[in-house]
Amino acid sequence: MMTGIEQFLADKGIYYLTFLLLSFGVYGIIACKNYMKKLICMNIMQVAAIVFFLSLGQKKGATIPVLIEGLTNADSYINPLTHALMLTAIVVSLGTTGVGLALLTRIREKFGSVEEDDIIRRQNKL
Amino acid sequence: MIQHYPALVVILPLCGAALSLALTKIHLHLGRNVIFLSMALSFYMSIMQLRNVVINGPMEYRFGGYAIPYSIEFRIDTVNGLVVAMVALMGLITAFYCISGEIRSEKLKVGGAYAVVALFVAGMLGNASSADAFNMYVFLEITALAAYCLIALGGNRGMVAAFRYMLVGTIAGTFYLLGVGILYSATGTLNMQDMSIIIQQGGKDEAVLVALCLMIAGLGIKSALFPFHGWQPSAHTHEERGSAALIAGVMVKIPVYMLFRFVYCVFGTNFKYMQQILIVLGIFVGIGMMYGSIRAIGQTNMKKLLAYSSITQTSYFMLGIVIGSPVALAGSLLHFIGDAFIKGGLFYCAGAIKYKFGTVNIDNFGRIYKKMPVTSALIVAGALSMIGIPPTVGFFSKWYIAMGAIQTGKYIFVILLIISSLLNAIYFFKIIEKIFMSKDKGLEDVRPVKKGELPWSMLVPMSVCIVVIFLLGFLNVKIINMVLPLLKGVGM
Amino acid sequence: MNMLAMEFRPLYAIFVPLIAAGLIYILGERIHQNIREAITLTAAALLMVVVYSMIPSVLAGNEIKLELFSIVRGVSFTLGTDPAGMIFACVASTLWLPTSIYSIGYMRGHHEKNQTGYYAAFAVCLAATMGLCFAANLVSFFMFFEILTIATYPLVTHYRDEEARKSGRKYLAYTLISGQIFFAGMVIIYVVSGSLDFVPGGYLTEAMLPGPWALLVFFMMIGAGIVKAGVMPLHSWLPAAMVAPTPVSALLHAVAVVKAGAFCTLRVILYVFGPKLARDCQGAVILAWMAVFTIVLSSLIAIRQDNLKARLAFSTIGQLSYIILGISILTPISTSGALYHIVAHAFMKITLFMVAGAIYVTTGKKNISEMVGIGKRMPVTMGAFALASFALAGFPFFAGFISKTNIIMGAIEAGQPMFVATLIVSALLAIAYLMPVVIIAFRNGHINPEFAQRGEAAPAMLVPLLIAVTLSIVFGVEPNAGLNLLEFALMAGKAVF
Amino acid sequence: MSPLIIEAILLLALIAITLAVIFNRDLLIVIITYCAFSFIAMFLYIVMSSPDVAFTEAVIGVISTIYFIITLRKIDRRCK
Amino acid sequence: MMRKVIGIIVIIVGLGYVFMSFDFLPVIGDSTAPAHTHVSDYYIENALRDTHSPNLVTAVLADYRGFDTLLETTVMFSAGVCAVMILGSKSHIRNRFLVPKKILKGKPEPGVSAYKTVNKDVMVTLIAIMILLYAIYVLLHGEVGPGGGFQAGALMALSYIVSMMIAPDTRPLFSLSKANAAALAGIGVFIYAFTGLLTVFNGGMFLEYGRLPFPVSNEYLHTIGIMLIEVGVTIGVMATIITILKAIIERVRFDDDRD
Repeated sequence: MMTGIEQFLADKGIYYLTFLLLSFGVYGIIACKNYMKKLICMNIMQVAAIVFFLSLGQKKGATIPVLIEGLTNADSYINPLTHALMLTAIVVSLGTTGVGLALLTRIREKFGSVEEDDIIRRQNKL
Repeated sequence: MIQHYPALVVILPLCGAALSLALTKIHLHLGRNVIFLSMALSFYMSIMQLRNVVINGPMEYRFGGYAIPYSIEFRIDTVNGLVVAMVALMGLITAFYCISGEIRSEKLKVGGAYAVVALFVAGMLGNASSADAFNMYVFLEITALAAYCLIALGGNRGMVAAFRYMLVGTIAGTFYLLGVGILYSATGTLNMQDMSIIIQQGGKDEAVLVALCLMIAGLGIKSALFPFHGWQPSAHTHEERGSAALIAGVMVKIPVYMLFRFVYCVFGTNFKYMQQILIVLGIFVGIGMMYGSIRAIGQTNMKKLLAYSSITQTSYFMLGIVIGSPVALAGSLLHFIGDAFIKGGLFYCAGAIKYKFGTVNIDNFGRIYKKMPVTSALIVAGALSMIGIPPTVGFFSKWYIAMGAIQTGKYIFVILLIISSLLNAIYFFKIIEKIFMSKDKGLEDVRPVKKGELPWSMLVPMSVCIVVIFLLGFLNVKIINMVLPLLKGVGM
Repeated sequence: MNMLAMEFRPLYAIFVPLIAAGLIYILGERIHQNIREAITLTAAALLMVVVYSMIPSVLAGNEIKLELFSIVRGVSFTLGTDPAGMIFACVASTLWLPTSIYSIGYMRGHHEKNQTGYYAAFAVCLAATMGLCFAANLVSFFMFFEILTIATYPLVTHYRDEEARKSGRKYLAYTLISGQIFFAGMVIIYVVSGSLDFVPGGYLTEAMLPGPWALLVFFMMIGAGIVKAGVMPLHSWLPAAMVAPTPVSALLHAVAVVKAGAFCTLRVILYVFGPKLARDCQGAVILAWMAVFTIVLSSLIAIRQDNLKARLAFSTIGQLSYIILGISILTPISTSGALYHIVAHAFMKITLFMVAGAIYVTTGKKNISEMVGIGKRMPVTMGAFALASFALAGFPFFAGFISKTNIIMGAIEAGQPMFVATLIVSALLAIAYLMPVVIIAFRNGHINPEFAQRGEAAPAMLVPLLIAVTLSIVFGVEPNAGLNLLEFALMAGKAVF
Repeated sequence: MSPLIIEAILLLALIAITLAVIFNRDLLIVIITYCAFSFIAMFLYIVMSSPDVAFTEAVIGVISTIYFIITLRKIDRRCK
Repeated sequence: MMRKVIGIIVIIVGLGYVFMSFDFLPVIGDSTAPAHTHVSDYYIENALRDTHSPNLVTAVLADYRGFDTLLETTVMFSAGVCAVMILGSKSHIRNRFLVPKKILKGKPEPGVSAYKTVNKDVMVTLIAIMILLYAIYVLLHGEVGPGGGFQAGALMALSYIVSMMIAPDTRPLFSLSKANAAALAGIGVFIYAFTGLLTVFNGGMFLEYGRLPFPVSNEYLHTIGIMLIEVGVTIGVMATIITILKAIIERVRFDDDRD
């Protein structure tokens, strides 16, 4: 009963959108001039990686990975391994954002601005 | 107790770092001494572990006691036994080196500095000994975070370099994570041993190809391979004086070791697209060797010069992977271990000169060999080894790489090897000329040192580096015999 | 015990100068000058004793083979004594003593700075040369070859001024580039043939290096030898190295570096490639013509040089190409002639350099044009100069004569009229660039006032001068005197073919 | 409306927010859109039926937004 | 502006082509894909027997791949230490580019409520306590329902943030200086590592909860083991978040008063 669109989405659509999100994140890191925006795009990129991992672990018609008395066979539960890995990835992204913001504060203090061209101009003066 | 060594080698520095901040509140140097103790113990254990692996075969350690594919596993064989021992030793002597850079004023800063170094070393130790794809990602992140902090501590220009490195490093980490994800979707496990068995069964070429490309991109960025080296020179020039040796000498090379582990142990060289990928990597490596040396010739800032020359050295290690014959792999591994001490040693010298005279510009190095004999001895030893003069380790690693290249008929790499070692000769003899011969600039000591050339905490790491450069030269046959049987099975 | 001691003799020969170098460098600043000089002299004497003690066993034909630890996987660090190695070792060790006495006189007379560095580097050079002589396979040979390059660098740049640095850079550029190419060739040979040990008569065959590969690897391997021996296209570092003080240029041109180049070519052609392969791949013929070209051209240039040391440098280039020519003719007699020429040239050239140094220290004159009538002031020195130049030109009863005749006989045997012609012509050219100096020295026309009264050079410089001249005469009259070097040369020649 | 289609819609919303972040001038709006981003991402995880990850994403999304706002106090809001 | 738009269109088209040609990724829904059949079905089937925690994610997270979570807490701890180290030192005024920041005149001093509503100081402590209560529930409930160390730690930190941000001048429930918070994070990590070391001293592999030295029957051992590491993780995460927060706030307020 999978309609044409769902079949396309399941096969390639979701992955395509995830990688699109990822590449926009990377594009944002490179294209944005403001360091704060770069940090936000970095977070978005990491969320895209997490979504990709989770979509790998999907099973059709399976419940959340908490054991229920009645159910024992493996097909009825979502793959728990990807969730465990992704908890790590989320916390890593928080850690990186924390360090990034600490750096940002010191850069703002030292160079007076967080725009890339101001920093490069003032950096050579130092 | 010995079968616990693989885990304890990584856990001890971790616990040392965790406790150091709390202990520093009790007494200024208690945290620091605990970290020294834990690093010394971990180095001792890595030596015992290496000895045990050489005697009775590879060791493996399953965390949590479950069967292989279901829990995380450390697999130590001669190759990464050597790498772990080297990282532990470099970590220990760098920690000693950081004593001179201590800021006595604030308790927090003292304990924190050593905690970051200990975490950095623990991350690299784990990276070298882990045999689980996702576990490597987390160790990569620990190393990266500690590296951002160490670069940022190197002064205000270090901040910008650290921030830029952080952005690029996170992109690299995400690429590696995607690669692991695709491998997981194709094979179902995260354990590399299990993964290679499933991949050898075949039928997964496309997924493995995409995963390999992503990993090469990710690990290439982390190890500043040629096309992705943008962040590296500025990072190495402005990083914190004490730990520059660790970052430039060791951290840049661990991702290349991981790439070796993936390309040769997980995918195996009979993988369909392997030859094309090795050709592409070969082009990167070739250009990288030339580019690094040429850019290094024109530099006047010693640290920037060493940063560019470490691009060449990383591509030497990649050269072994690209050539593919077991002898070349063994040679590039020997180069990896030797170069950590050479590059580390040279960064110690740059830091020492900056500590004593406050300058990093080569032009006013005039005739410092009278005041700093040990530093200039290490620079000469490093220079000889970079060029490849026999008693030092550089010659022997070049010998094995060249032999591997000729055996597989890839003569272009022998020519590249010769040209890049000559280019190295140019800028190293430029430094030697400045140190030994150019007129004395009469630099006066920025920081008064009681007696002798430098505080003992700097002299000890430097003399260890000199000894190891020559020691590895003499022991190279033992190391190669130790490593070769393992590579033979893997390589061809 | 005696057997064991005999066994490790080549190793002692290398360690004696090394230990001396270490002692000098570490204690140099602290101890008095004389004690430091004493260390060098005792080391020189000890080295002579060790090397001479090995002569009887080599004469008897049984060579000492000493296999130490394995230096590279599959190749071990082996030292061994064979006739060719013994010749070079004897020359180097015999000349170390007079040269160090001479350099004491020169350094003190000229009040040079950082003499400790000089003596230490000098001793390391000798250790490397000893290593070269006794190395029994290519890897250890290459190791000492590179150490020799690195050890001579501080000597060449002794004055630490801009010009010394420039010539040091040129010296390093030439030697390191050729060294690395030698390294590549060595690896190819090891991969192709599987062994790197020196075998008299060579062990490479046509099958191992098919077609053009043989010629390419041949020139890669002898490249290092040619550069150090100063064959024409690659010689320009040698005149530039004249900037160094005279005892250094004496060492460079007579005792160690240049001879090491010739020795390396000899080892590669005769002990690795073997005469048959060298002839088949036309390498030897090309090399011979390069040597001929060098002999003629360098003699012509030498004639025009006004600075005495420059003239002697170009004459060295010419004389060294004698040895290369002797080797590349590939006949037993010419090879032994070339080997003996190493001995002859060493003693003759060192005398000339010592004379040049003595003149410079006592009268401060560098150019030949200023030396009109110097014979009146320094008759003994200039007398020695005259004798040495006769020897160099190949007059009978001098060392040069014997080696030249052997090479000429070898050329005749090989049926190469052109080489015989060049050898004779070059003898005449030698006269052309040395005799004018002698004539100017003893002219009694208008002598400039300085040379009026007698004022010989300092005894510390004069005595080694005279020793060298007498030795060159002695080895001319009785080639097998004491060290029977000609005997070794003939033995080596027979062994190779 | 099968879960796949909902996922696709939410992903499209995320992409729209990323573009908004890239092209916006005022930093405060950027940070608020980022907070909406992590909120929608949490929804996406719920649709993908993974409660743990959704819970963590919600909490950590809030905390990183607070970090950004604190740092914003230091940085002026205009940006190129 | 135009350049950016062209860049984005190029990315969309490029990725489209790549995805049309490659089909290496498994179809999203099917449960026979290799990812599910090899390791994860083992986890689902005998998670209850091995680890006695119905919540499979916590089972995998804390027990099967417990080392990963230790490393992840170390990542948090190292982020906290790095933030403290970077922001620790007093910035020397001398060589700084002072860019005058416009102070909007007439705006009320931040923190004072512009209009008189319910007294927020009282409400804040109430909310904070409620969040703390919920955090402890999440921590202890980790094995059964969704929840666990990170969420609990983050919630505790949230309660601290709430009480500090909304009513900065009232004394928060527990006050942690930057240095103490970093030390506490270290202790959290050490608790985690120490449970592992306990199992090693007692003869098991690292983090093998069956070997914990407590005199309790086997399946409870696993639960205690998971509980211990969850506590360690919570302390670690909470302390790190507070460290980074305090480090940034100090610098923010420090600098603003100057301009």
